[in-house]
Order: sequence, then structure tokens, then C-alpha cells
Amino acid sequence: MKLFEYQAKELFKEAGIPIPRSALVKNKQEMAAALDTIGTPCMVKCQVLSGGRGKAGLVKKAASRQEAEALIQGYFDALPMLHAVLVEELVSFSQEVYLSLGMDPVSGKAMLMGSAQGGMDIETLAMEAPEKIIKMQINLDKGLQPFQLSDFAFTLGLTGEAAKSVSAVCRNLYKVFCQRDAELAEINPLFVTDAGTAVAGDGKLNIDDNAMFRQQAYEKDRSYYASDMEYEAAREGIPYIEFGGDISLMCAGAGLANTVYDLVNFEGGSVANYLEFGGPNYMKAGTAMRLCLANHPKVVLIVTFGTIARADVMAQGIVQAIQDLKPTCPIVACLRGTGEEKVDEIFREVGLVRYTDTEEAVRTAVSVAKGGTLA
Amino acid sequence: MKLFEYQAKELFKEAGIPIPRSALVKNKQEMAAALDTIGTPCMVKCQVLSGGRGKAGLVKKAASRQEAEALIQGYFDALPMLHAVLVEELVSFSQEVYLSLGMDPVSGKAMLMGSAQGGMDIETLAMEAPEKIIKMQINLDKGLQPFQLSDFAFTLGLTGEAAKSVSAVCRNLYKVFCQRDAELAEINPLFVTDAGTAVAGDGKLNIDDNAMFRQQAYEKDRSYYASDMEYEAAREGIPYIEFGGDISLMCAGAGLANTVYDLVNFEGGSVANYLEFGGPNYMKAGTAMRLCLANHPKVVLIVTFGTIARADVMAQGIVQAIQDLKPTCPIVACLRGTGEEKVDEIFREVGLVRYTDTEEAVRTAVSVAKGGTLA
Amino acid sequence: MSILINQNTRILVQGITGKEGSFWTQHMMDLGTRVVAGSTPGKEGQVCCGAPVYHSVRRALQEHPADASMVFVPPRFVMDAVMESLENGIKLIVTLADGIPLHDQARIRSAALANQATVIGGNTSGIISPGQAMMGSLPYWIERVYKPGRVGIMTRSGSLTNEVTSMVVSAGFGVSSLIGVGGDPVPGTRFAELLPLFEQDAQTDAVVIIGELGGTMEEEVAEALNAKRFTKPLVAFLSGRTAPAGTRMGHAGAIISGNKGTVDYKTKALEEAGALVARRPRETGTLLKEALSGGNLRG
Amino acid sequence: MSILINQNTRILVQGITGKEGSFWTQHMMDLGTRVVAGSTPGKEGQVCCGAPVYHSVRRALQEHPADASMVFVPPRFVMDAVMESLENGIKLIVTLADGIPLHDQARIRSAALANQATVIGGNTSGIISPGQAMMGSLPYWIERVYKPGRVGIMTRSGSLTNEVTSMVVSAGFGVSSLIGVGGDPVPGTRFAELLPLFEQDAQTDAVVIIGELGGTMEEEVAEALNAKRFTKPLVAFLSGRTAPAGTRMGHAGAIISGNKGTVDYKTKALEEAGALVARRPRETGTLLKEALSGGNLRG
Repeated sequence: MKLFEYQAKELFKEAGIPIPRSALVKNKQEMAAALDTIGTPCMVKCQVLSGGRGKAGLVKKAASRQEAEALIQGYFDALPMLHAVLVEELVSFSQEVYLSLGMDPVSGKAMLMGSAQGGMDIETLAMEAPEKIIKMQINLDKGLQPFQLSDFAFTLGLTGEAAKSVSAVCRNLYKVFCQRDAELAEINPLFVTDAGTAVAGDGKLNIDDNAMFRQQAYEKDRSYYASDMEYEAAREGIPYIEFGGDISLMCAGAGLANTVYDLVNFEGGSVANYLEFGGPNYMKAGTAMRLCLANHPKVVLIVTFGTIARADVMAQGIVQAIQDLKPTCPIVACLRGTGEEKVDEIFREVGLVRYTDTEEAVRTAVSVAKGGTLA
Repeated sequence: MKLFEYQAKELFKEAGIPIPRSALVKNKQEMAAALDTIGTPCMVKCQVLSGGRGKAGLVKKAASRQEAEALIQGYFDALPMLHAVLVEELVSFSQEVYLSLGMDPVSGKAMLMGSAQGGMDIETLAMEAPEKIIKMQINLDKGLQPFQLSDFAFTLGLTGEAAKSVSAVCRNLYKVFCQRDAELAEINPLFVTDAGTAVAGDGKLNIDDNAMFRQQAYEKDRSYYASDMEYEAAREGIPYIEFGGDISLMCAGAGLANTVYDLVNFEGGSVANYLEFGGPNYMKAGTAMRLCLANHPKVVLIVTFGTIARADVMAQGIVQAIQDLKPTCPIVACLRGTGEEKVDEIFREVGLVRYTDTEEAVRTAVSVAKGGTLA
Repeated sequence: MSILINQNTRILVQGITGKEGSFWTQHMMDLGTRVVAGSTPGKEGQVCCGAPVYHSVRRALQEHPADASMVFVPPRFVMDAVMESLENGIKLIVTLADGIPLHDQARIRSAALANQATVIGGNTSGIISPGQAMMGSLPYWIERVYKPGRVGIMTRSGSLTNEVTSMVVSAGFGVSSLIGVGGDPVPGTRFAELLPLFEQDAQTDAVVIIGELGGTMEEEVAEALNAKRFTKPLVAFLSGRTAPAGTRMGHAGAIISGNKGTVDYKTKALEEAGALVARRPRETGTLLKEALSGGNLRG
Repeated sequence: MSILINQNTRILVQGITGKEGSFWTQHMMDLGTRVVAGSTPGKEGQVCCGAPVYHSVRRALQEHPADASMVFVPPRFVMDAVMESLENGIKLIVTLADGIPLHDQARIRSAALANQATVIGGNTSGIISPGQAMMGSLPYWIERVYKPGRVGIMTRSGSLTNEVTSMVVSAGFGVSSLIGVGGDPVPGTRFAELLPLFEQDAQTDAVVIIGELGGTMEEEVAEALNAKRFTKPLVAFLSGRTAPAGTRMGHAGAIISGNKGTVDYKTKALEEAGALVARRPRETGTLLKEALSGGNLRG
């Protein structure tokens, strides 16, 4: 799960990384106290999980209290699901550094990346001046060793106090990365003051969903999700991504779902939602169909080719769902794999036809979505 | 440094290892309260650092309060430097297990050793039934892994609850071993109760002196040392071991000191004390000689052959010490190595002759100790 | 012939007494797979699917030398189980679980490299040399997918593998070995590392890779082709060609960041290296026919 | 000839700008040792004893390939410095410091084995191939000890090495290479591991080991002799023959536990394996003469 900036910074601070003085505003009522505490000028930062907040106007500098109030009120008015606004002191700095920690799949080691050209988008920097990004692999068994920290800081071009304080931030960021089972821990920018002190200007921390059993639980409310439906699907444990199109995909197996997604696009169709009910969710055909139908598609396209996710069990779930939910849109179902020989008979109960060829099923769904009828 | 049993057990307890209920008696005045707390029957255990306490009668079971009081008073009366007496509840057990962690110099790994024949001396067991000692190497970078714990416990022949609780003790003992920079962490016996619970019956923890900079400091008072002189030498940072003989060795370099020790014995002499003032102590000739003279030897035998420990600097220290301390016993000095060409002149000031052959110096010292005179 | 496993491979099953472990062990044996022993702490002395059970891998190996280990344990215990086999000298380990923590995945990968061992998975259905041996939960009974033959297959997916392989089989081919490297961001083994094995396997005429958006495994295959580390025909089917950037599409590893990891980028790399890339599952069979009937494809 | 180092060995000095580092680097160079660069974090751009200084080993090696690293840092920083060289591919590292924490010693030993590298020390004066090169703080200027010749020497001690080697030289011999493995309980390199190097060195006619009570290094030498991994004459001098059990005699490693590690036990093992064991330093020279003049000493 992705954490909001303020949550990431709380964990950074616990690990010894300096962060700016700040106050969290969860609603308009909390605004006055926050501005009393931090004062102006200050930074006003929307707590949303999408990237590019600066460009989207969701992070702004407020010169005066009046300006800060207007900004905060405006954000809450414009974004009804807004999680919170963070009000931070202004940090004056002489340099911005980029720091991140991720996992390198080839070596199986952690990868510390840094650049003395912080503040800018790292992917842009990677394209324009890759030599300015310093990379260092970290053996997870041995940890980030002192000699590596020192080599890294000096190779970034830092000296004296700045080298020391950025090294300390790296050491502590690595601690967060490991202790929190992070996929990504990033500080961009890391401000370096005239005195050489380092302060985290921003903070990203993505915690591995597979490791939540050993991590502090964050109650994920609606504000963590882009839409109501994605929120609901997440609570059911079903991968679900909403798009704007006509055809609701209900597939078992991520690779197969992606293939169907492509085929729909190749055939000139458009996807309403991606939904993957494979693996442990294969017995949840009912829930999956409810989620698909709630998205008001023109057609539901079901494609499976499973082993443990038995075709007959899924067929029974689908039939039950049709009886319970009484969908008004057509359903195109292509079920194969273990137990497939029983599907025709199960489908007969609700008059559903089993497709056995993925491309044919996709073409049919696209045709139906464009106003055609089921063969 | 070696810790007393009660100190080791405090650290074991902090790490989650069950220990018996106990109370520490530092002097006779504390006895009553301790016995009130623990009750009788109980174990009464002298806190001394030497091994073989049971055989020496320093650990005893007291059936009644009267007996316990008599034991404790007797110990304090007999051992004026006694650190403390530990009073412990009696633990009823169905099995005694041996556990220890040390370092294996060949592999550079930690070595977990265990035996289901706990309670007996492990060196005796190693000789009589080595197959009953289970050994497991632990990679320090990876730590003690769960599969190792399980393999170890089952291979010890434990089952069910006992296997679980002994595994947990191993895991926690390893934690202590690493966190405390231990040379040795040992529990013998580890009691296993009928219910399968494990309780540390004894505890040894030797902390690496080289790692004291990162370890909790224990104030080492006189009770940690075998004699007043060893206590004083330790406070000066000078390795010093007291023996009962005539010749006080004052040597620079451990290997050379051991060689001189051997040669004195070969020649029929006897050593009063081993003192090694090499390495960083080579400028402490004065202190070294004071320690040697305080031991009232018949002769002081100085042997050096140093590089950084310059012969001329040591010679100056020796001359100064002779002038300050005015020793009444003869001094035989064999100085070689860097700066040796200046020694004769330095020695002339106090009429000391420089020997250049170790064996000749030893023979002379032994002869003087036996009543002969300096050549 | 085949790669990694055949009917002679001696296999130890970790977690053999569990529900999943015993179920799939039986299926593996049904196919002829040689399971020599199993391990489950605390269950030594039991017999499961006819195989003797031991407390630990070390204790099992003392009695039954093995070439490979099949790991059936829940995701949070996979790392420990894999380390147990690695540190006991096993050089081929297959682990299926979906949901291994990322940091555990990385430690597994790193330990596999350090031990010069091959760890397949997690998040996979396993590996099969059809008609000879299987490690995992592959539906060897679906004949239009798992027909023995001379095409090697490597895949990041499960159901999609059934889909694409059925097209390979319906085009008239069969499978020499199928290796599911799995859909995790840090798989234990990478496509390019398996190519030399297929290159050396006399019974493999061509290789199909079933890849997807995200990561760099397909690019590494292209590099291997460029470096002539694999010289037989290679056909790829890649899913996620129209996936939007920045969205994680099902598999944890299936995400595009920046301009890297797109299927178009991978396709370009593979095609420039001489591979044929299918846009649709059915094309995989067609391209394979073309590749195996044509002349020198990499001119 | 010599083992480990000679006049062509390119040496990097870690901690070169420190007081000890610069002092002994100058001495090393005085003897002809080829020091190509040094490292001290924060001091890049300086020049020390004529050698360019870099922030790190990695940065130094980018400009100056090196074969060996000489570590002059205080005991608590030794592990990090050794790991830095090991992870940058250096295969010979010498570290002198006395006082390295035991757990650090073990990690160094274990990393040396994993990297197939040779770490000499700590708690040593270093290594010397007299007349060619020196790494450490050995008094090469004492001619009656460090005279070039054809006897290899391995030792756990410092001053005792001067004592015993002076006896070897006064018996008419000189030294091919002298290796101080150090007096720590977990040295980076063990005696027996160096024997094959002396065996192969055409300029070494015999080897002297200077051992002591405690540990098993001398017993391992006996095993190597029994296994014919070393076939030249070998003479040992061992100190601590009359030391009491259970007392740590100076060196942290010099302690007897149980009936193992006694000098008598070691002597028996060595003599049964065909080595000659001196009781007094002077005998080392005498026995060496005997060994080198006699016929096949190991029948």
C-alpha cells in the first residue's frame, strides 16, 4: 500500500530523518490551529496518493495566512474525498538531493539511488542525464555498510557536514525500507541547508501488500482509492481497476486478463473495468459479477483457463450470480481448464452459452457492446 | 569479561528466556528479605566467576529457612570478597538440556551446541559421548534461521511443547549472544518441566573485552578478580596473572612472555607473576615494574624484542622506575629490537647490564632466584 | 529430453503433509515424478503419498539423496523453506506460493545466486516436462496444453500459459519442458538464465516465452539472443500491450514506470534480436510454424 | 620468489593519511613495496607518501588497479574496511589492529571464505618477503631477523617472531616470506591454508611455524602434513608448553579448554605427522639444519 506523504514522514521521523515542522489538517475546522502552529509563509500540500502533485496544483506555497486559508478551503471544496492537507514550515536550502531505495530484481539486492539534482522528476533525469544518478547495491543480509554510505555521499559530490547528514539520512531511510517492508522509500527533494543539515522535503513509502502480516496496519478508508468501486473491490480482496469503457472484464489469471484487455482494444472495443478473480478468489464469482454490474457495462466478458481455479466451480458461481443479480446486460463467458467438461450443463440452467475460444469471445463482446446481439 | 550468573540471567530474562524466581543477597543484611520473597526449599548459589561451583560446595539446596540462613552466613564469612549470593526457587523438571553458543574460528560462524544430557560437564560429555552433542553452525549475516531451530530441537530428541520452548530459548540465547558481543553464552542445565516449559537453571555469559565500546559497562570491582594485584593490574590495562613462584616476569609480547614462562620452568625456576607490557603498554615500564615488585619476587626478569615497542623507550622507563622504586631484588633485563643500540648507554645510568640472549637471561634469573648472584 | 527435470530427478517435498502438499504430491507421482521423501517439522516417521516424512531437509537427505526440492508452504514461510534446501545443497527448488513478501523474494534470489542454484517461482504453477515429471500444480491432464513435444516454454503467467500453449499445441506442436518463472517482481530465476539449458537440450527445437508488461526479463532475452547465447528459433507472446502506464495490472511485477517495461519496447528489442513476437495468443502457433519451417531466421 | 607479495604486488593502503598509516606506508615504500594509491574518506585529492588518496576503495581502484590492500584503521573500523576491499574484489588484505571485536573477526573470516580471498590478521605485524615487499609494521631493518633466504615462516606472535626468526637466521638461514597470521581467536587466515603456497614456492625449502597454546591451527598443520598437502621439511616452535589450563595467556586465542589445545597435544600431532618441534627458540635453528641436511624426513 502507498502511504500518504505525512504518514511516510512520520515513519521517517521515527527512524531519525529530519522533517520540516508540520501540522495535519483533516478538515476545515482544524485549519486555524494548524496555521497558528506553523505560521506563514508555509507550504500547503494536499495529501493525495497520485504523483505530480506540484504540476496538478495540489502543492503550493502560501505567503500569508489569508492565502493559506484560501488554499486549504479551496482544496477541501474541490476534492470531497480529500484525506487531509499538510501545512509545513518553509525550509530554506542551498541544495536539493534525490534519494530512493527500491529492490533490484536481477541481483536480489536493495538499490540505493541518489542524485545531487534533486527536486526534478527522477524519470526525466534518468532519460536526460543518467550519469547524474548514483546507484549502489545493498546486500540485504549485510545491510548498508558504513563504507558504502561514505562512498555514496562523496560520489554524489557532497562534502563536509552535508556528506555526513545525507549519509545519516541514507542509513535511516534504509532502516525504514527494511523495517517497513517497503517496495519504495523515496525522498525527493531532500533539502540540504547552508549549514549542511538535511531535511526531507517530501516522502514516499510504498509498503508491500504481501508483508502486511508483519507490518503496522493502516486503516485504509475511501480516501486511499480513486473511486468508490475500487474501494469496494479492495475490501473484497479482488484486484479491480476502473476505466471509462463499455466492456466489463471478469477474468481469472492476471496474464490472461491483460491479454483479454489487449484483445478488446485490438478489436476496437473499450474496457469498463479490469477485474481479476483468479487464485483464491475463484469461488467469488458472485461478488465479482456484482462489482462488474455495478459499473453499468454494456456487456460482461468472462474469460478463464484455470487449474486450481476449476471451470465447473466458477460456472456454478456465475449461474448463481445470474440468478441472484438478474443482470440486464448480456454476458459472454469463455471457460476452459480443469472441470470444463461440466460447464455446458451448468450453464444450461440460465441459458448461457460457453465459448471456448478467447478471441471469438472477445469479438462477440465487442460486437454486442457496439449494439450487436449474441449469436 | 565474565558475568556473574545473576547478571547473565538478567540479560537472558530481558531477551525472553524464562529463569527461576530469585533474589540477590549482597550482604548478610539482605538475607532475610530475600528468603521472605523466595521461601524454602530453595537453591543458595555463591556468585563467583570460577567454574565447578557445585563440586566446590558453592551451590547448595536448602530445605529449610534455617538451613538457608546458615549457608548464606557461612559463605559470607568464608569468602570476604564474595560478590553476592543468589537465592532461587526450586524448579522441578523432567529433563536437563545443555545449550551453548560460541564462535567457530574455522568457519567464522557462530556454533550452537546442545545436548539432551544437560547438567553434566560438557567437556566430560565431549570425551565420553561426543555423539550426544548436537552442533549447528550459524551464519552471522543470516542469523539463526527458523528451519535450523526446528532441525536442532528435533535432532536433540525433543518433541511437542519441549521442542517449541527449547527452540525459543535457542532463538533468544542467540539474540543475547549477538547483541551482547558474547564469546560464550551457555545454559547448563536448562530445565524442561513436565509441561514442556524450559527454564534456565544456570547462566554463563562472557562478553568480549574488545567490544566493550559498544556494550553496557559493568563496573568491575574487586570481586571480579582472583587477587588484589590482578585487580590493580586490570585497572592499569596490563595483562597480569599471579602465580606462587619467585621470578617476576615483565615481558613485552604475549608469545614471548609465554616462551619465557616456559623457559623459566624448563630451567627449574618458578614464576611469581606473568606480566605483559607490550603493545600500547610499552611506555608503562614504571607501572609494570611497580606491579612486579609489589608481588615481592626474588628477581624481576625483563625480556623484550619489539618493533613499535622500542627498546630504547622501554630502557628509559626501566631506568626511571629503578630510580623511583629503588627495588631491593635484582633485575635481569634482556632488551632487543628497534632502538636496541641505545640501550647499553641508557642502562649504564643505573648500572644495569643488557642481556641479548633470552635463554641466558632466563638461566641467570633462575640462578639468582635460587640464591646465586648476578654475573 | 527436457530441461531441469525428467523421470530420473529425485525430488524432496517440503511441506508434504499439508493439504496442498499431499494433494499435488499425489498428482506429481501420478505423472511419474520420482518423489523420494518429504519433510514437515514434527511429522518424522509418517508416510505421505508413499514417501517417508522427516523433521527437516537435512534429516531427509541423510537417508534419501535428492536433486530437487518442491516447496509447498504458505507464502510467509517460503523464504525459510527455500533457505533450508539451499543450505543443504539442493540446486533446484520450485516454490509456488503467491504472496511471498518482496524482501523475502529478494533474499531468495540473492541466496540462489550465491549458491549457484536455480529457484523457480514463487507465484507460479511450477515446471513440467510432459510425460516425464512435474513439480508444482500444473494441469498435466489437459492434453491440448501439456502434450509432449519439442517446444520449450517459459512463462510469467498461469492461466495465460494454458491459453497460449493450447495455441502452440493446436498448431501441431508439443512441449519439451515448460518452466513457469512466476509473476512476482523478483522471481528466483529469470528467462535469460534458462535459455542456455534449452539451447543445449537436443529435444528442444524452439522456445516460446510468455511474457508481459513490466520488468526487464524480455529485454534480457533479447540481449541473450544478440549475444548468441541462444540460437534456436524464439517466439514471444507478451500481454499488456495496451495497458496504461503506472497501473499495476494484476501481477505485482506487471507495471510500467517511465518509458521502460512497455510491451512495445520489449517487442522492439526482441524483434531486433531476431525473435518473432505474437500480438495474439493464436499467432504464437502461426509464428512458430513459420520459424520452424523457414530458413535461418536471424540472417 | 616468495608467497602472497613480491616487488610487483600493487598495494592500496586504507587509512593511509592516519598517523600510523602514513608512518608505516613510508616504511613499506622504503623497502621497495609498490604502493599505488590510498584511501581515506573525505581526503580525496591529497597525496600521501607520494601516493594519490581517494575517498573510497572503489574510487581508488577506478584509477589504480591493485592486487592487495593494507588496512591501517583502528580495531572498531577494521571490519568495515576489510568488507570494503573484499566487496571491491581485492583478494589479499592485511589488517594489523589488535582489539577487533570477536564477532567482527568472525564476520571477516566468513566473508574472506565466501569471497575466496585471503585476509591476514588482525593482531599481527603483517607479512614480509624480505628484500622485496612488506605489508604491515615489521622491522625489516633488523637484519638478523629479516634476512632474505629460503625458509618460509608463519607465526601467531609478534616479539616472539623476532626471537625465533633471529635463531633461524643465526643458524645460517634467511627468510623467503614471513606471514603473521596474528594472535586473535578467529584469524582471517589459518596456518594450514598457507602451506600449499609455500609448497608451490620454488624458493622456499622449508617452513617454520611459530605457534602457541590454544586453538587448533597447529593440529590443522599436522593434518595437512598427513594428507601430503605439504611435503617440504617443517619445524615448529610452540610457546605455552607449561601454561596452566583455563588461563588466558596474553593473546585472546591463547587458552586451553579441556584437554585440547595444549602444546603437548599439538607437539604429538605435529611429530606424528613428520614435523620437528623445538622446545626452545634456539632449537628451531638446530632442527632446521637437521631437517635440511637430512634425507627424506617423513620416511
